[in-house]
Amino acid sequence: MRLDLILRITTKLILPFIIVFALYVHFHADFGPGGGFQAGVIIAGMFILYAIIFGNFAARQVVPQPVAEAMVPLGVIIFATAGLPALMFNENYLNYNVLASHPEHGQHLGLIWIEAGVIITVAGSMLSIFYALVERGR
Amino acid sequence: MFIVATVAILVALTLAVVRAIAGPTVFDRVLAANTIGSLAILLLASVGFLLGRPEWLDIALTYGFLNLIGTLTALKFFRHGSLAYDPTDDGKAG
Amino acid sequence: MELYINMVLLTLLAAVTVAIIRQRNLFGVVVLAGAYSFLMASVMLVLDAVDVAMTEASVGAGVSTVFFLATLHLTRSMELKPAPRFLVPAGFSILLVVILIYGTFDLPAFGLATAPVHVHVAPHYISQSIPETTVPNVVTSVLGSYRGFDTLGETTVVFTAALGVLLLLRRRRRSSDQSSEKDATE
Amino acid sequence: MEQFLTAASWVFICVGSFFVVTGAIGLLRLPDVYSRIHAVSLIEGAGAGFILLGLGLQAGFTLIAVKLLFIFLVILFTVPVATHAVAQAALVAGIEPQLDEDRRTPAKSDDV
Repeated sequence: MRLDLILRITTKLILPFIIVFALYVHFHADFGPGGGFQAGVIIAGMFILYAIIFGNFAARQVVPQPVAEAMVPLGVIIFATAGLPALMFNENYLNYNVLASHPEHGQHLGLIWIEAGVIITVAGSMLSIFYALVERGR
Repeated sequence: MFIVATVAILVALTLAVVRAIAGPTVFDRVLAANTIGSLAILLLASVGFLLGRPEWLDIALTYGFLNLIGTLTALKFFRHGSLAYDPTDDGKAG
Repeated sequence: MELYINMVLLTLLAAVTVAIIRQRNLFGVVVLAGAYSFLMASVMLVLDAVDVAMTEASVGAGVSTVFFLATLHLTRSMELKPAPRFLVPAGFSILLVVILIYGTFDLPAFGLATAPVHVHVAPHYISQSIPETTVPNVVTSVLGSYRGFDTLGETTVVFTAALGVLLLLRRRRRSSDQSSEKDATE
Repeated sequence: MEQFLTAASWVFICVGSFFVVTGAIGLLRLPDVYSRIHAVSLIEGAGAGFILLGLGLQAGFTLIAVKLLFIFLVILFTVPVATHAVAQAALVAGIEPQLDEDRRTPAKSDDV
Protein backbone atom coordinates (compact mmCIF):
# COMPACT_ATOMS: atom_id res chain seq x y z
CA MET A 1 0.00 0.00 0.00
CA ARG A 2 2.19 2.79 -1.30
CA LEU A 3 -0.47 5.29 -2.26
CA ASP A 4 0.92 8.18 -0.29
CA LEU A 5 4.24 8.56 -2.06
CA ILE A 6 4.13 12.35 -1.96
CA LEU A 7 3.48 12.34 1.75
CA ARG A 8 6.37 9.98 2.40
CA ILE A 9 8.91 11.92 0.38
CA THR A 10 7.92 15.31 1.74
CA THR A 11 7.86 14.01 5.29
CA LYS A 12 11.34 12.59 4.86
CA LEU A 13 12.43 15.95 3.51
CA ILE A 14 10.97 18.01 6.32
CA LEU A 15 11.65 15.83 9.39
CA PRO A 16 15.29 16.91 9.87
CA PHE A 17 14.27 20.55 9.66
CA ILE A 18 11.69 20.02 12.38
CA ILE A 19 14.23 18.45 14.75
CA VAL A 20 16.81 21.15 14.03
CA PHE A 21 14.16 23.76 14.67
CA ALA A 22 13.26 22.07 17.96
CA LEU A 23 16.92 22.18 19.00
CA TYR A 24 17.03 25.84 17.96
CA VAL A 25 14.03 26.52 20.20
CA HIS A 26 15.81 24.72 23.03
CA PHE A 27 19.23 26.37 22.78
CA HIS A 28 17.80 29.75 21.87
CA ALA A 29 15.43 29.85 24.84
CA ASP A 30 17.66 32.34 26.66
CA PHE A 31 17.25 34.87 23.87
CA GLY A 32 13.94 34.21 22.16
CA PRO A 33 10.55 32.70 22.81
CA GLY A 34 10.24 29.06 23.65
CA GLY A 35 11.98 26.67 25.93
CA GLY A 36 12.18 23.07 26.93
CA PHE A 37 8.46 22.38 26.97
CA GLN A 38 7.84 23.71 23.48
CA ALA A 39 10.91 21.98 22.08
CA GLY A 40 9.82 18.71 23.67
CA VAL A 41 6.37 19.01 22.14
CA ILE A 42 7.86 19.75 18.72
CA ILE A 43 10.17 16.73 18.94
CA ALA A 44 7.28 14.51 20.02
CA GLY A 45 5.23 15.93 17.15
CA MET A 46 8.00 15.00 14.76
CA PHE A 47 8.02 11.38 15.89
CA ILE A 48 4.22 11.29 15.81
CA LEU A 49 4.31 12.55 12.22
CA TYR A 50 6.83 9.82 11.40
CA ALA A 51 4.59 7.23 13.03
CA ILE A 52 1.57 8.47 11.11
CA ILE A 53 3.19 8.51 7.69
CA PHE A 54 5.52 5.52 7.90
CA GLY A 55 3.48 3.35 10.23
CA ASN A 56 3.71 2.47 13.86
CA PHE A 57 6.05 -0.43 13.30
CA ALA A 58 8.69 1.81 11.74
CA ALA A 59 8.26 4.40 14.47
CA ARG A 60 8.66 1.78 17.16
CA GLN A 61 11.92 0.76 15.58
CA VAL A 62 13.19 4.33 15.74
CA VAL A 63 12.00 4.97 19.28
CA PRO A 64 10.90 1.74 20.98
CA GLN A 65 8.07 2.03 23.42
CA PRO A 66 10.20 1.11 26.48
CA VAL A 67 12.65 3.86 25.53
CA ALA A 68 9.85 6.41 25.28
CA GLU A 69 8.53 5.35 28.65
CA ALA A 70 11.97 5.42 30.24
CA MET A 71 12.45 8.98 28.97
CA VAL A 72 9.68 10.24 31.24
CA PRO A 73 11.46 9.72 34.60
CA LEU A 74 14.88 10.23 33.03
CA GLY A 75 14.14 13.89 32.30
CA VAL A 76 13.11 14.55 35.89
CA ILE A 77 16.35 12.94 37.09
CA ILE A 78 18.41 15.08 34.69
CA PHE A 79 16.63 18.19 35.92
CA ALA A 80 17.21 17.22 39.56
CA THR A 81 20.91 16.57 39.03
CA ALA A 82 21.36 20.11 37.73
CA GLY A 83 21.16 21.31 41.33
CA LEU A 84 23.67 18.87 42.80
CA PRO A 85 26.92 20.70 41.88
CA ALA A 86 25.65 23.73 43.76
CA LEU A 87 25.17 21.60 46.88
CA MET A 88 28.79 20.42 46.62
CA PHE A 89 29.99 24.01 46.55
CA ASN A 90 27.85 24.90 49.59
CA GLU A 91 25.42 26.97 47.54
CA ASN A 92 21.64 26.81 47.33
CA TYR A 93 20.13 23.91 45.42
CA LEU A 94 19.67 24.76 41.71
CA ASN A 95 22.08 27.68 41.85
CA TYR A 96 23.77 27.53 38.47
CA ASN A 97 26.52 30.05 39.14
CA VAL A 98 28.95 27.31 40.14
CA LEU A 99 28.52 25.29 36.95
CA ALA A 100 31.16 27.22 35.04
CA SER A 101 34.15 29.35 35.92
CA HIS A 102 32.12 32.46 35.21
CA PRO A 103 28.73 32.86 36.94
CA GLU A 104 26.97 34.13 33.80
CA HIS A 105 28.17 31.18 31.77
CA GLY A 106 27.00 28.96 34.59
CA GLN A 107 23.54 30.47 34.33
CA HIS A 108 23.29 29.76 30.62
CA LEU A 109 24.69 26.26 31.07
CA GLY A 110 22.25 25.55 33.89
CA LEU A 111 19.28 26.73 31.86
CA ILE A 112 20.26 24.52 28.95
CA TRP A 113 20.80 21.61 31.34
CA ILE A 114 17.43 21.84 33.05
CA GLU A 115 15.63 22.42 29.79
CA ALA A 116 17.21 19.29 28.37
CA GLY A 117 15.53 17.49 31.26
CA VAL A 118 12.21 19.16 30.48
CA ILE A 119 12.53 18.22 26.79
CA ILE A 120 13.17 14.57 27.58
CA THR A 121 10.27 14.33 30.01
CA VAL A 122 7.79 16.12 27.77
CA ALA A 123 8.76 14.35 24.56
CA GLY A 124 8.80 10.99 26.30
CA SER A 125 5.41 11.46 27.90
CA MET A 126 3.76 12.70 24.68
CA LEU A 127 5.24 9.81 22.69
CA SER A 128 4.37 7.14 25.20
CA ILE A 129 0.83 8.43 25.54
CA PHE A 130 0.55 8.34 21.76
CA TYR A 131 1.88 4.79 21.64
CA ALA A 132 -0.47 3.71 24.40
CA LEU A 133 -3.49 5.27 22.68
CA VAL A 134 -2.65 3.68 19.34
CA GLU A 135 -1.97 0.31 20.92
CA ARG A 136 -5.27 0.51 22.71
CA GLY A 137 -7.04 1.37 19.47
CA ARG A 138 -5.96 -1.72 17.60
CA MET B 1 1.76 49.28 4.40
CA PHE B 2 1.85 46.53 7.02
CA ILE B 3 -1.61 47.59 8.01
CA VAL B 4 -2.91 46.79 4.52
CA ALA B 5 -1.58 43.26 4.80
CA THR B 6 -2.92 42.89 8.34
CA VAL B 7 -6.42 44.00 7.38
CA ALA B 8 -6.43 41.76 4.30
CA ILE B 9 -5.29 38.78 6.34
CA LEU B 10 -7.92 39.43 9.00
CA VAL B 11 -10.63 39.60 6.33
CA ALA B 12 -9.37 36.34 4.82
CA LEU B 13 -9.23 34.79 8.29
CA THR B 14 -12.86 35.70 8.83
CA LEU B 15 -13.90 34.09 5.55
CA ALA B 16 -11.89 30.98 6.34
CA VAL B 17 -13.50 30.72 9.77
CA VAL B 18 -16.91 30.99 8.13
CA ARG B 19 -15.95 28.10 5.83
CA ALA B 20 -14.64 26.09 8.78
CA ILE B 21 -17.90 26.55 10.63
CA ALA B 22 -20.20 26.05 7.66
CA GLY B 23 -18.23 23.45 5.72
CA PRO B 24 -20.59 20.67 4.72
CA THR B 25 -18.00 17.87 4.89
CA VAL B 26 -15.18 17.18 7.28
CA PHE B 27 -12.68 17.73 4.46
CA ASP B 28 -13.90 21.29 4.03
CA ARG B 29 -13.26 21.86 7.68
CA VAL B 30 -9.78 20.36 7.51
CA LEU B 31 -8.98 22.50 4.49
CA ALA B 32 -10.28 25.62 6.20
CA ALA B 33 -8.38 24.81 9.40
CA ASN B 34 -5.19 24.37 7.41
CA THR B 35 -5.84 27.71 5.72
CA ILE B 36 -6.44 29.33 9.10
CA GLY B 37 -3.05 28.03 10.19
CA SER B 38 -1.29 29.49 7.14
CA LEU B 39 -3.11 32.79 7.50
CA ALA B 40 -2.09 32.87 11.15
CA ILE B 41 1.53 32.53 10.04
CA LEU B 42 1.11 35.50 7.69
CA LEU B 43 -0.74 37.45 10.38
CA LEU B 44 2.11 36.82 12.79
CA ALA B 45 4.68 38.04 10.33
CA SER B 46 2.83 41.21 9.36
CA VAL B 47 1.69 42.07 12.91
CA GLY B 48 5.25 41.57 14.09
CA PHE B 49 6.40 44.16 11.57
CA LEU B 50 3.42 46.40 12.36
CA LEU B 51 4.19 46.48 16.08
CA GLY B 52 7.90 46.62 15.50
CA ARG B 53 8.71 43.20 16.93
CA PRO B 54 9.80 41.00 14.03
CA GLU B 55 11.36 38.41 16.34
CA TRP B 56 7.98 36.71 16.49
CA LEU B 57 8.89 34.80 13.38
CA ASP B 58 10.11 31.83 15.43
CA ILE B 59 6.54 31.22 16.46
CA ALA B 60 5.42 31.47 12.86
CA LEU B 61 7.85 28.67 12.02
CA THR B 62 6.40 26.58 14.85
CA TYR B 63 2.94 27.13 13.39
CA GLY B 64 4.14 26.08 9.97
CA PHE B 65 5.60 22.79 11.12
CA LEU B 66 2.78 21.82 13.47
CA ASN B 67 0.07 22.78 11.00
CA LEU B 68 1.28 19.92 8.83
CA ILE B 69 1.21 17.44 11.70
CA GLY B 70 -2.37 18.27 12.67
CA THR B 71 -3.70 18.20 9.12
CA LEU B 72 -1.98 14.97 8.12
CA THR B 73 -3.11 13.24 11.30
CA ALA B 74 -6.71 14.19 10.70
CA LEU B 75 -6.56 13.03 7.09
CA LYS B 76 -4.85 9.76 7.94
CA PHE B 77 -7.61 9.16 10.43
CA PHE B 78 -10.36 9.87 7.91
CA ARG B 79 -8.76 7.73 5.26
CA HIS B 80 -7.95 4.64 7.26
CA GLY B 81 -10.42 4.89 10.10
CA SER B 82 -7.76 4.81 12.77
CA LEU B 83 -4.29 6.04 13.56
CA ALA B 84 -3.13 2.49 14.17
CA TYR B 85 -3.37 1.55 10.51
CA ASP B 86 0.11 0.55 9.47
CA PRO B 87 1.04 0.21 5.81
CA THR B 88 4.21 -1.75 6.51
CA ASP B 89 3.07 -4.47 8.88
CA ASP B 90 0.08 -6.02 7.22
CA GLY B 91 -0.52 -9.04 9.34
CA LYS B 92 2.48 -8.62 11.58
CA ALA B 93 0.65 -7.04 14.47
CA GLY B 94 -3.05 -7.52 14.94
CA MET C 1 -4.13 48.99 16.61
CA GLU C 2 -3.57 45.92 18.78
CA LEU C 3 -7.01 46.56 20.22
CA TYR C 4 -8.72 46.23 16.83
CA ILE C 5 -6.74 43.14 15.89
CA ASN C 6 -7.67 41.57 19.20
CA MET C 7 -11.33 42.49 18.75
CA VAL C 8 -11.47 40.77 15.37
CA LEU C 9 -9.61 37.72 16.65
CA LEU C 10 -11.74 37.42 19.77
CA THR C 11 -14.94 37.70 17.70
CA LEU C 12 -13.72 34.88 15.47
CA LEU C 13 -12.80 32.92 18.60
CA ALA C 14 -16.31 33.34 19.97
CA ALA C 15 -17.81 32.23 16.64
CA VAL C 16 -15.63 29.12 16.58
CA THR C 17 -16.54 28.35 20.19
CA VAL C 18 -20.26 28.56 19.47
CA ALA C 19 -19.76 26.35 16.43
CA ILE C 20 -17.90 23.80 18.56
CA ILE C 21 -20.75 23.75 21.06
CA ARG C 22 -23.41 23.35 18.37
CA GLN C 23 -21.50 20.67 16.49
CA ARG C 24 -22.72 17.13 17.12
CA ASN C 25 -20.13 15.36 14.99
CA LEU C 26 -17.02 15.01 17.10
CA PHE C 27 -14.61 14.96 14.13
CA GLY C 28 -15.80 18.43 13.26
CA VAL C 29 -15.23 19.40 16.88
CA VAL C 30 -11.62 18.18 16.74
CA VAL C 31 -10.87 20.06 13.52
CA LEU C 32 -12.51 23.22 14.83
CA ALA C 33 -10.53 22.88 18.05
CA GLY C 34 -7.35 22.98 15.98
CA ALA C 35 -8.52 26.19 14.31
CA TYR C 36 -9.48 27.52 17.74
CA SER C 37 -6.03 27.03 19.13
CA PHE C 38 -4.44 28.80 16.15
CA LEU C 39 -6.69 31.80 16.77
CA MET C 40 -6.05 31.63 20.51
CA ALA C 41 -2.31 31.57 19.94
CA SER C 42 -2.61 34.66 17.73
CA VAL C 43 -4.53 36.46 20.49
CA MET C 44 -1.86 35.54 23.04
CA LEU C 45 0.78 36.79 20.67
CA VAL C 46 -0.87 40.16 20.15
CA LEU C 47 -1.08 40.39 23.95
CA ASP C 48 2.74 39.94 24.02
CA ALA C 49 2.64 36.57 25.78
CA VAL C 50 5.10 35.05 23.35
CA ASP C 51 6.02 31.88 25.22
CA VAL C 52 2.39 31.10 26.00
CA ALA C 53 1.53 31.57 22.34
CA MET C 54 4.24 29.13 21.35
CA THR C 55 2.99 26.57 23.86
CA GLU C 56 -0.59 26.99 22.72
CA ALA C 57 0.38 26.63 19.08
CA SER C 58 2.56 23.58 19.60
CA VAL C 59 0.29 21.72 22.00
CA GLY C 60 -3.11 22.83 20.77
CA ALA C 61 -2.55 22.63 17.04
CA GLY C 62 -0.10 19.79 16.80
CA VAL C 63 -0.27 17.21 19.52
CA SER C 64 -3.72 17.56 21.02
CA THR C 65 -5.35 17.03 17.60
CA VAL C 66 -3.52 13.71 17.41
CA PHE C 67 -4.59 12.74 20.91
CA PHE C 68 -8.20 13.75 20.32
CA LEU C 69 -8.40 11.69 17.15
CA ALA C 70 -6.76 8.69 18.79
CA THR C 71 -9.26 8.98 21.60
CA LEU C 72 -12.15 9.26 19.16
CA HIS C 73 -11.12 5.94 17.71
CA LEU C 74 -11.71 4.39 21.13
CA THR C 75 -15.07 6.05 21.67
CA ARG C 76 -18.07 6.97 19.59
CA SER C 77 -17.83 9.72 17.03
CA MET C 78 -21.23 11.31 17.61
CA GLU C 79 -22.13 13.32 20.64
CA LEU C 80 -25.26 12.25 22.45
CA LYS C 81 -28.34 14.43 22.31
CA PRO C 82 -28.32 17.02 25.05
CA ALA C 83 -30.70 16.68 27.96
CA PRO C 84 -34.14 18.07 27.08
CA ARG C 85 -34.39 20.23 30.19
CA PHE C 86 -32.09 23.17 29.85
CA LEU C 87 -33.77 25.88 31.92
CA VAL C 88 -31.97 25.03 35.14
CA PRO C 89 -28.48 24.75 33.57
CA ALA C 90 -29.07 27.89 31.53
CA GLY C 91 -30.18 29.82 34.58
CA PHE C 92 -27.21 28.57 36.53
CA SER C 93 -24.82 29.56 33.73
CA ILE C 94 -26.27 33.03 33.47
CA LEU C 95 -26.02 33.43 37.24
CA LEU C 96 -22.39 32.31 37.14
CA VAL C 97 -21.60 34.73 34.32
CA VAL C 98 -23.19 37.59 36.25
CA ILE C 99 -21.18 36.72 39.36
CA LEU C 100 -17.96 36.49 37.38
CA ILE C 101 -18.55 39.80 35.61
CA TYR C 102 -19.34 41.38 38.97
CA GLY C 103 -16.06 39.95 40.24
CA THR C 104 -14.10 41.55 37.43
CA PHE C 105 -15.09 45.02 38.66
CA ASP C 106 -12.69 44.58 41.56
CA LEU C 107 -9.78 43.59 39.34
CA PRO C 108 -7.17 46.22 38.51
CA ALA C 109 -7.29 47.58 34.97
CA PHE C 110 -5.49 45.65 32.26
CA GLY C 111 -1.79 46.45 32.24
CA LEU C 112 -1.99 48.79 35.24
CA ALA C 113 1.51 49.36 36.58
CA THR C 114 0.42 49.56 40.20
CA ALA C 115 -1.51 46.30 40.21
CA PRO C 116 -0.49 44.08 43.13
CA VAL C 117 1.03 41.51 40.78
CA HIS C 118 3.39 44.05 39.31
CA VAL C 119 4.76 45.54 42.53
CA HIS C 120 5.80 42.43 44.46
CA VAL C 121 8.74 40.57 42.88
CA ALA C 122 8.21 41.33 39.20
CA PRO C 123 10.19 44.63 39.21
CA HIS C 124 13.18 42.82 40.66
CA TYR C 125 12.99 40.14 37.97
CA ILE C 126 12.58 42.64 35.17
CA SER C 127 15.30 45.03 36.28
CA GLN C 128 17.82 42.50 37.62
CA SER C 129 17.48 39.68 35.09
CA ILE C 130 20.23 40.96 32.82
CA PRO C 131 22.72 42.02 35.53
CA GLU C 132 22.23 38.87 37.59
CA THR C 133 21.81 36.17 34.99
CA THR C 134 22.60 37.79 31.59
CA VAL C 135 19.55 36.08 30.15
CA PRO C 136 17.63 38.49 27.92
CA ASN C 137 14.39 36.50 27.90
CA VAL C 138 12.92 37.25 31.30
CA VAL C 139 10.45 34.39 31.07
CA THR C 140 13.25 31.87 30.78
CA SER C 141 15.29 33.42 33.58
CA VAL C 142 12.27 33.50 35.88
CA LEU C 143 11.38 29.91 35.02
CA GLY C 144 14.85 28.50 35.25
CA SER C 145 16.99 30.72 37.42
CA TYR C 146 14.73 32.46 39.90
CA ARG C 147 12.13 29.75 40.23
CA GLY C 148 13.95 26.56 39.46
CA PHE C 149 12.11 24.71 42.19
CA ASP C 150 8.77 25.55 40.59
CA THR C 151 9.93 24.26 37.25
CA LEU C 152 11.28 21.10 38.82
CA GLY C 153 7.85 20.66 40.38
CA GLU C 154 6.18 21.24 37.02
CA THR C 155 8.39 18.65 35.36
CA THR C 156 7.47 16.24 38.12
CA VAL C 157 3.82 17.04 37.50
CA VAL C 158 4.27 16.19 33.81
CA PHE C 159 5.94 12.96 34.88
CA THR C 160 3.11 12.12 37.28
CA ALA C 161 0.41 12.94 34.75
CA ALA C 162 2.06 10.80 32.09
CA LEU C 163 2.39 8.00 34.63
CA GLY C 164 -1.30 8.19 35.44
CA VAL C 165 -2.39 8.23 31.81
CA LEU C 166 -0.09 5.35 30.96
CA LEU C 167 -1.37 3.29 33.89
CA LEU C 168 -4.89 3.82 32.60
CA LEU C 169 -4.13 3.13 28.95
CA ARG C 170 -1.51 0.40 28.89
CA ARG C 171 -2.92 -3.10 28.69
CA ARG C 172 -0.80 -5.47 30.71
CA ARG C 173 -1.36 -8.87 29.20
CA ARG C 174 1.57 -11.19 29.55
CA SER C 175 1.57 -12.90 26.17
CA SER C 176 0.77 -9.96 23.89
CA ASP C 177 3.04 -7.66 25.83
CA GLN C 178 6.04 -9.92 25.42
CA SER C 179 5.43 -10.38 21.72
CA SER C 180 5.09 -6.66 21.12
CA GLU C 181 8.30 -5.98 22.97
CA LYS C 182 10.02 -8.60 20.90
CA ASP C 183 8.73 -6.87 17.80
CA ALA C 184 10.01 -3.57 19.02
CA THR C 185 13.50 -4.69 19.82
CA GLU C 186 14.19 -6.90 16.85
CA MET D 1 17.19 53.46 -3.12
CA GLU D 2 15.27 53.63 0.16
CA GLN D 3 12.21 55.02 -1.58
CA PHE D 4 12.48 52.46 -4.32
CA LEU D 5 12.51 49.63 -1.75
CA THR D 6 9.54 51.10 0.07
CA ALA D 7 7.59 51.44 -3.15
CA ALA D 8 8.44 47.89 -4.13
CA SER D 9 7.30 46.67 -0.69
CA TRP D 10 4.03 48.54 -1.13
CA VAL D 11 3.43 46.94 -4.49
CA PHE D 12 4.29 43.43 -3.33
CA ILE D 13 2.26 43.66 -0.14
CA CYS D 14 -0.76 45.07 -1.96
CA VAL D 15 -0.60 42.35 -4.61
CA GLY D 16 -0.21 39.71 -1.90
CA SER D 17 -3.14 41.10 0.07
CA PHE D 18 -5.25 41.04 -3.08
CA PHE D 19 -4.40 37.39 -3.64
CA VAL D 20 -5.07 36.48 -0.01
CA VAL D 21 -8.51 38.08 -0.03
CA THR D 22 -9.33 36.60 -3.44
CA GLY D 23 -8.32 33.16 -2.28
CA ALA D 24 -10.40 33.48 0.86
CA ILE D 25 -13.45 34.53 -1.16
CA GLY D 26 -12.85 31.52 -3.37
CA LEU D 27 -12.59 29.28 -0.33
CA LEU D 28 -15.96 30.52 0.76
CA ARG D 29 -17.79 30.62 -2.57
CA LEU D 30 -16.55 27.69 -4.64
CA PRO D 31 -18.89 24.68 -4.69
CA ASP D 32 -16.93 21.64 -3.48
CA VAL D 33 -13.75 20.52 -1.76
CA TYR D 34 -11.67 19.95 -4.86
CA SER D 35 -12.31 23.39 -6.27
CA ARG D 36 -11.75 25.03 -2.90
CA ILE D 37 -8.26 23.53 -2.86
CA HIS D 38 -7.41 25.77 -5.81
CA ALA D 39 -8.43 28.83 -3.82
CA VAL D 40 -6.27 27.72 -0.91
CA SER D 41 -3.28 27.27 -3.16
CA LEU D 42 -3.80 30.85 -4.32
CA ILE D 43 -3.53 32.05 -0.73
CA GLU D 44 -0.47 30.01 0.09
CA GLY D 45 1.38 30.38 -3.17
CA ALA D 46 0.81 33.87 -4.48
CA GLY D 47 -0.53 35.58 -1.37
CA ALA D 48 2.02 34.31 1.13
CA GLY D 49 4.85 34.65 -1.35
CA PHE D 50 4.17 38.27 -2.23
CA ILE D 51 3.46 39.35 1.34
CA LEU D 52 6.60 37.68 2.69
CA LEU D 53 8.61 39.15 -0.18
CA GLY D 54 7.35 42.61 0.68
CA LEU D 55 8.14 42.13 4.35
CA GLY D 56 11.58 40.80 3.46
CA LEU D 57 12.37 43.91 1.43
CA GLN D 58 11.57 45.97 4.51
CA ALA D 59 13.78 43.79 6.70
CA GLY D 60 16.84 44.02 4.47
CA PHE D 61 19.73 41.58 4.66
CA THR D 62 19.24 40.50 8.25
CA LEU D 63 18.40 37.37 10.20
CA ILE D 64 14.76 38.37 9.91
CA ALA D 65 14.87 38.11 6.14
CA VAL D 66 16.40 34.63 6.46
CA LYS D 67 13.60 33.61 8.81
CA LEU D 68 11.03 34.98 6.37
CA LEU D 69 12.65 32.91 3.63
CA PHE D 70 12.42 29.82 5.85
CA ILE D 71 8.76 30.52 6.59
CA PHE D 72 8.10 30.80 2.88
CA LEU D 73 9.91 27.52 2.23
CA VAL D 74 7.98 25.78 5.01
CA ILE D 75 4.68 27.02 3.58
CA LEU D 76 5.81 26.07 0.10
CA PHE D 77 6.62 22.51 1.13
CA THR D 78 3.93 21.71 3.69
CA VAL D 79 0.75 23.29 2.38
CA PRO D 80 0.62 21.62 -1.05
CA VAL D 81 1.25 18.31 0.68
CA ALA D 82 -1.57 18.97 3.09
CA THR D 83 -3.99 19.97 0.34
CA HIS D 84 -2.90 16.96 -1.72
CA ALA D 85 -3.70 14.77 1.26
CA VAL D 86 -7.08 16.49 1.62
CA ALA D 87 -7.89 15.76 -2.02
CA GLN D 88 -6.70 12.18 -1.77
CA ALA D 89 -8.63 11.49 1.40
CA ALA D 90 -11.77 13.07 -0.03
CA LEU D 91 -11.38 11.04 -3.22
CA VAL D 92 -10.92 7.83 -1.30
CA ALA D 93 -13.89 8.60 0.90
CA GLY D 94 -16.04 9.45 -2.12
CA ILE D 95 -15.14 6.54 -4.36
CA GLU D 96 -15.68 3.82 -1.85
CA PRO D 97 -18.77 4.75 0.07
CA GLN D 98 -18.84 1.56 2.06
CA LEU D 99 -15.39 2.24 3.43
CA ASP D 100 -15.97 3.47 7.01
CA GLU D 101 -19.53 4.32 6.10
CA ASP D 102 -20.52 5.00 9.70
CA ARG D 103 -17.93 7.75 9.97
CA ARG D 104 -18.61 9.44 6.68
CA THR D 105 -22.36 9.61 6.65
CA PRO D 106 -22.76 11.82 9.72
CA ALA D 107 -20.04 14.08 8.39
CA LYS D 108 -22.06 14.73 5.25
CA SER D 109 -25.29 15.48 7.03
CA ASP D 110 -24.18 17.12 10.21
CA ASP D 111 -25.03 20.69 9.37
CA VAL D 112 -28.50 20.25 8.02
